[in-house]
Amino acid sequence: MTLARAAPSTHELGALRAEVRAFLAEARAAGAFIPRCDSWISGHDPEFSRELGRRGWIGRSWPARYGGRDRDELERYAITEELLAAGAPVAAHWFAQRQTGPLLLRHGTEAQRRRFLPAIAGGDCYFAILMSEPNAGSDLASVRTSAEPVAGGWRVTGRKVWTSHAHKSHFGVLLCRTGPPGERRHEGLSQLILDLHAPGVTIRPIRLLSGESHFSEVTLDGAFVPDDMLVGSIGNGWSQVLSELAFERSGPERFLSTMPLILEFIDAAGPDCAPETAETIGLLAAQLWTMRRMSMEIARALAAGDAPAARAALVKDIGTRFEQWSVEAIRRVAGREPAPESADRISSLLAQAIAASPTVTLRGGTSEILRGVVARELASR
Amino acid sequence: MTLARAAPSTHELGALRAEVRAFLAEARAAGAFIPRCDSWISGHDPEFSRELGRRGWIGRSWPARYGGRDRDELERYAITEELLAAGAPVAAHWFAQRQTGPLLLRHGTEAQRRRFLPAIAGGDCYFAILMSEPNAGSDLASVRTSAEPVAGGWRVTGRKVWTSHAHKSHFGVLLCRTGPPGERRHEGLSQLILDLHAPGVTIRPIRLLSGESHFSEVTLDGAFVPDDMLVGSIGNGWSQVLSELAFERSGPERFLSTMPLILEFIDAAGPDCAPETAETIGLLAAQLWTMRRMSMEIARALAAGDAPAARAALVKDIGTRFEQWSVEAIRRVAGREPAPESADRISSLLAQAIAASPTVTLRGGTSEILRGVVARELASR
Amino acid sequence: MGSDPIADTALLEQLARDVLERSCGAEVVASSESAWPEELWRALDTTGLTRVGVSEARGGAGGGWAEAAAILRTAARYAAPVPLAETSVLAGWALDEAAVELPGGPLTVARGDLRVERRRDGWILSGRADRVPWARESSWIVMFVDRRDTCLVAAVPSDRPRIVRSLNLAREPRDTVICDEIDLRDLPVAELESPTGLVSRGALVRAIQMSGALDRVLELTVEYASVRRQFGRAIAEFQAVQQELALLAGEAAAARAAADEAVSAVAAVTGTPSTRAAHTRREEVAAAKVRTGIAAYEGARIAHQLHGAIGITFEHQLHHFTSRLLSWREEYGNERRWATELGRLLAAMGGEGTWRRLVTAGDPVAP
Amino acid sequence: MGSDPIADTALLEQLARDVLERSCGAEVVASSESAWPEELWRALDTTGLTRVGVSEARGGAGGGWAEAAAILRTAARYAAPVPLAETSVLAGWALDEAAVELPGGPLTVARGDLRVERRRDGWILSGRADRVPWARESSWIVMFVDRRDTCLVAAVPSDRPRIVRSLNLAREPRDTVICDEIDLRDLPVAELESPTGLVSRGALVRAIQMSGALDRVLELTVEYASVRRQFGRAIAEFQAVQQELALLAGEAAAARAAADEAVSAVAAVTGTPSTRAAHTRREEVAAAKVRTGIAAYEGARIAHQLHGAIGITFEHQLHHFTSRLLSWREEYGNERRWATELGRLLAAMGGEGTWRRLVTAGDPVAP
Repeated sequence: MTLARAAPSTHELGALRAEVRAFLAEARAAGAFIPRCDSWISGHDPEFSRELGRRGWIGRSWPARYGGRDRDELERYAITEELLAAGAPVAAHWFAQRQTGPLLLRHGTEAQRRRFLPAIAGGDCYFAILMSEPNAGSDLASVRTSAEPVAGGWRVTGRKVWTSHAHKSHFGVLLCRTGPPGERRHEGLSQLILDLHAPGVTIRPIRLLSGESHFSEVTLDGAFVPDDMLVGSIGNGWSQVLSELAFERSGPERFLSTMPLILEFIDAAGPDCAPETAETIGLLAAQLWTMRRMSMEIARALAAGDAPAARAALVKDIGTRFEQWSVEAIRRVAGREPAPESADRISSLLAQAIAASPTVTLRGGTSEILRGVVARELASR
Repeated sequence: MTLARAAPSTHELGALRAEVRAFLAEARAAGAFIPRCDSWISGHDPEFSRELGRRGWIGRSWPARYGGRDRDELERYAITEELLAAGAPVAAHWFAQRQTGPLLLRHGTEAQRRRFLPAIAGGDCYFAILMSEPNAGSDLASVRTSAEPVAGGWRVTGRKVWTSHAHKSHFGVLLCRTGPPGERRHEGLSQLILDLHAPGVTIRPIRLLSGESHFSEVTLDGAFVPDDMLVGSIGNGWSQVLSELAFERSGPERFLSTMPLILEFIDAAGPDCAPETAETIGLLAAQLWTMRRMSMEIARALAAGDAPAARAALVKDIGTRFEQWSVEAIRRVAGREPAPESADRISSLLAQAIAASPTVTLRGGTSEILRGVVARELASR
Repeated sequence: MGSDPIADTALLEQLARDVLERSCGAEVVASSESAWPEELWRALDTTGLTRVGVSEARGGAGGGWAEAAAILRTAARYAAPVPLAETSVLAGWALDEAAVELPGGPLTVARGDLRVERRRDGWILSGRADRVPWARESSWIVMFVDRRDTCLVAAVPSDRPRIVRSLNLAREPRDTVICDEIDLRDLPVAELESPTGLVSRGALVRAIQMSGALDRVLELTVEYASVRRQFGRAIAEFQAVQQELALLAGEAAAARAAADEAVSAVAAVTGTPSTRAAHTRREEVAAAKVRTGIAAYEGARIAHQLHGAIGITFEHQLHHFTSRLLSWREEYGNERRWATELGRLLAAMGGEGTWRRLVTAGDPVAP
Repeated sequence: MGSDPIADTALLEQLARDVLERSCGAEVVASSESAWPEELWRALDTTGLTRVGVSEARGGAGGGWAEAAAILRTAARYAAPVPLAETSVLAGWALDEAAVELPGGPLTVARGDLRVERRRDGWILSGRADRVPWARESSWIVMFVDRRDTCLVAAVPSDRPRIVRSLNLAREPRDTVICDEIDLRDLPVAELESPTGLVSRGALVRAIQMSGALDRVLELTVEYASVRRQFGRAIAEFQAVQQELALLAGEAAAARAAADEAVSAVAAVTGTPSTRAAHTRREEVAAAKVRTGIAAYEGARIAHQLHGAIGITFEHQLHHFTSRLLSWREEYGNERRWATELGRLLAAMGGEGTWRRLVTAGDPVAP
């Protein structure tokens, strides 16, 4: 991830975006997907992911020897943005591309990279992130899931919750305890790659208020993990996770989740819209423009090998509050009731977005936790 | 304050309000005052206060033997509302009527009542509230100002800040330490009535960003307070202050401070105003209606002898946030720049209100402190 | 400070609470999308709670807005998935006004793109109404047909129109009712004075319900925060959580005050829920819908933030209340619609007039 | 991710910082209402900082928007009470465009109800302009007279019009300039292409200044919170305070990003601050003014809340920055005005067009 590559020209990027847009327009016309808010969590479609993989649009910035295309980070960012804005179903490969890929590139063994990265980039291999535990919430350091050393590997026991799509994924990156917590509670944690189909792994989807089930609870009852599935070094899990969180928190999905609604709203508004509608569009755009710049600055830092944890937390806090605000702002002037399953696009997108709204400031660290991260960084300046 | 009186009829109240309004219209026409926001803090005019006193509009609910008029609390509330909405200069007698009067009625000696209450009700005698200390902020229990017992009374030493109009008042109610703090830090506090013109009292007005100086710093350097100026009992100061805070926090001045601006704005809007302006007026009114009811419910409880501290804190938190919001809401649609000293009424009222806006959530306990009071009460239910 | 009809309704509220505690558990609410809660309805109906606010002469249980409000607020605290308000103070009121005896079973009201035409010896009803509450479960639907200055109401058995199912955010039925030349000759039809009475009443009803749901959301959240532990202590001990809890309490209290104010005002006009009451006190009703609507969103947002992920699982009951809050704020006019109307009414009065109107809120007025 | 002209301005920023650190202490700012800070002005002027963004051919110091932005932002961090932006990228730019050599001394710009009439051999200027920055202290005032599709600019010595003093919230001079048949015959007059160029440029200037002032407000507040103790510990250790500090940091960062984005966009059009640059990238300028305006209020509110009463005393410097923030957000169009304009531009592009425009923000475009 630290390779310096020539940045693509504006022209090249424009061409790539046009290519992605053309593909999306065609797929949408063919009924391959219906645009929806929050599609990076709620739109799980392996076939669609494989198609993206075939086109080289997953893990595009990774080295070619691991299935990537050796392209600049800005290209990956552009593709991601286009997919989110179109509300395309990208959840299947999302977490593997966003977190597991960079993790393995930074900390994985050569064997792990060769085994997993090409499959991820192909849109064929999906990872769940096994971090949160019941009754622990945002307190990641209180992990209790344990890994007991046994011949040739570990036996893992414990329970993980709020894992996205574990029931539809192949592997999980498991944060677990391989040693006693030290004074700062962060010691003794490690990351293991767990085969989700191994004996001793039970996955129960959690039904949400929306009726969907994209989260699962994963129970580990002595499941076996071979030695070579340790990621990074023993006891280094906490610092590995912290840099992973910077990837998790600063991406465009933290402010583009409601973009399908926003674009539909702008389309419906038209050039002669009421002053109020115009003002709302302007307020939406002004914030989007700003967050995009903030997010891209972090993407640049990440590509250079930094882990700007506080700035990433700040972007996620601002971005997710924006997402909540965007739904309210549109709802205020849209002049129609949100209605699930309605034929009116704005009514149904509004209903989706309102139902998802409470979750956006919870996933990936609650607002309170994020602000704590920011405040500590301010104090240490 | 616990006397049960027949509530005035709607008709009687209406007549009283009409009388107050007629007086205010006349005074305004005669140039006796220019309506301004926050007039209960910033409008100090002894002549005006004495005129109100002559009319029986100060301490109206107090017993007649102490200079009151024996009227229902609702009458006092109505007069207060009319004065605030008109932006009349009521600061001179404000704190004495709001806090000192009820304090003496609850805890004062008969001699104190006979001496001070008629003078307060006459609009002739003004009190400053000496609670906050430098570097203590909202932490009232950390009071360090001490009262040493001497022959016939106390010598008081210490420093008080943020006292409204101490430099223009006659007396102060001083919260000070007469004994060691106990385990809960609230013990050993007492309230004394201090003659602000006594030797050893130095008053320095504090210049504010607005250029005004309605707060002072009061330095006490062994000033003498005679025995008979103790209010209530020794060491009971904390609980006396707590019930005082309920009076301080729940009154209509916690949501009517910007009313002169709001009414001017509505007047300027007119019946054919833009939808946006109408919506703003509606949002302002909906909140005013609601807060009025909440505040009046507390006034009723106070009149019945209760001290609903948490509910009062809640009203102040909502009310002062409303005041801040009201300025922003009007500013957004008013279509003109706030300008101090402008001939345009809305521009100058906006400038006043914007300059005062940061202070409204500080005075009388910061929002954070108030929410702590509310949360503790919720937990104990 | 004046006697308040709201204070006299404690017994009625207690009755409602007893019935709901027995018949409206979390499982009844959770399964209501797939199964009509017949037992709950019957329990409410046999105690007369479904007909409070309708005169006894028409088969109602009597009582006015204060009594109806106490029941509706309580039902909202249980997220009771039945058309209680629709049957009593909406459809029941209209039939009462039209001097029609209340039919049995759940009732609802429909208004929208409906029209009548005179054909020889009677009216023929056509058109459609969207987002009709519980149309699919109602025995009769009271149709509101807007005319120039009045409103025609017609009670129609629910098997006459075509009903297309739809939902609100809380997955409560909000169906489309399609009338294809329904012959009104043998059905009760009457003309009401105000074409907009239903909207005011509906807005007041939803405001009352929101204030009830918010009380429950506050209770659930305070309880959760005192039980849930994180970083080694109850989250209610964290200052950041306390700040949010206080804000939530503020929203709940404001919603309650706003709804109470409107109910007092409307109840003061006349003892029974007449058209004129909600209409005469349109400002207070508007203020209530606006303020409770604001509280609905803020309250739901804070409650979910404090509950964390558990609050969005289907198993947890929080969402039953928050999704209703977010639906009800939209129904019978959202905050913007009512704030704009209220603002227009006040702007026409000028600054001084507005102030007079504000401070006479809740004062009794002649009907 | 592309080279950014902003990165190349560090040296210029350092120079400005050195000058301001020496000549713009808190006492200079505090006394500026009563005394023009001549020494500060001279220090800025002799280093050429007052003329960055104006071509060297006209007596300017050269440089484009990126360089001017670095200086303006830094000056805002010191609340420098002088018309730096007005002299350089507003008046200076207009004179540059009009091919007029810059006169000495502070300059300003005036636009409002101004009109010209042709009288025999030249123009006569009449009318008034409100809220002209520092008119009373300027040597020359550049008058902008709107015509149908163009804009007439005329440089007028400041002793010709009548000047009525007025202030903004920060008590910076915002005077009324009254022109009573000023004869323009011997004065520089020229015609500019765009009638609205000044407003865009002014908006961008205020956005840049707001982002600088917010950085300083954040610094002051973080420092205060770490020093100030209450209930026995530094208030920065309270969770409620930390939450607010993080929100403040977020607003400051967002303001910075918004202003940077617009500066990058405008700077990418051409190396010098031309009319067309701010005009071609009107969307980014609008977005910057909107977002910094929002941040200005939120930032000021939080900073005062955390500073408590001390922050509103005249002796404390916080208010110098917050009152400027609250003034600057109003000047050259508030958030509502710019959001509405931006929204109209985007609504005309439709959803897809808006998306394209958003993602090509900052991309270089031909002038």
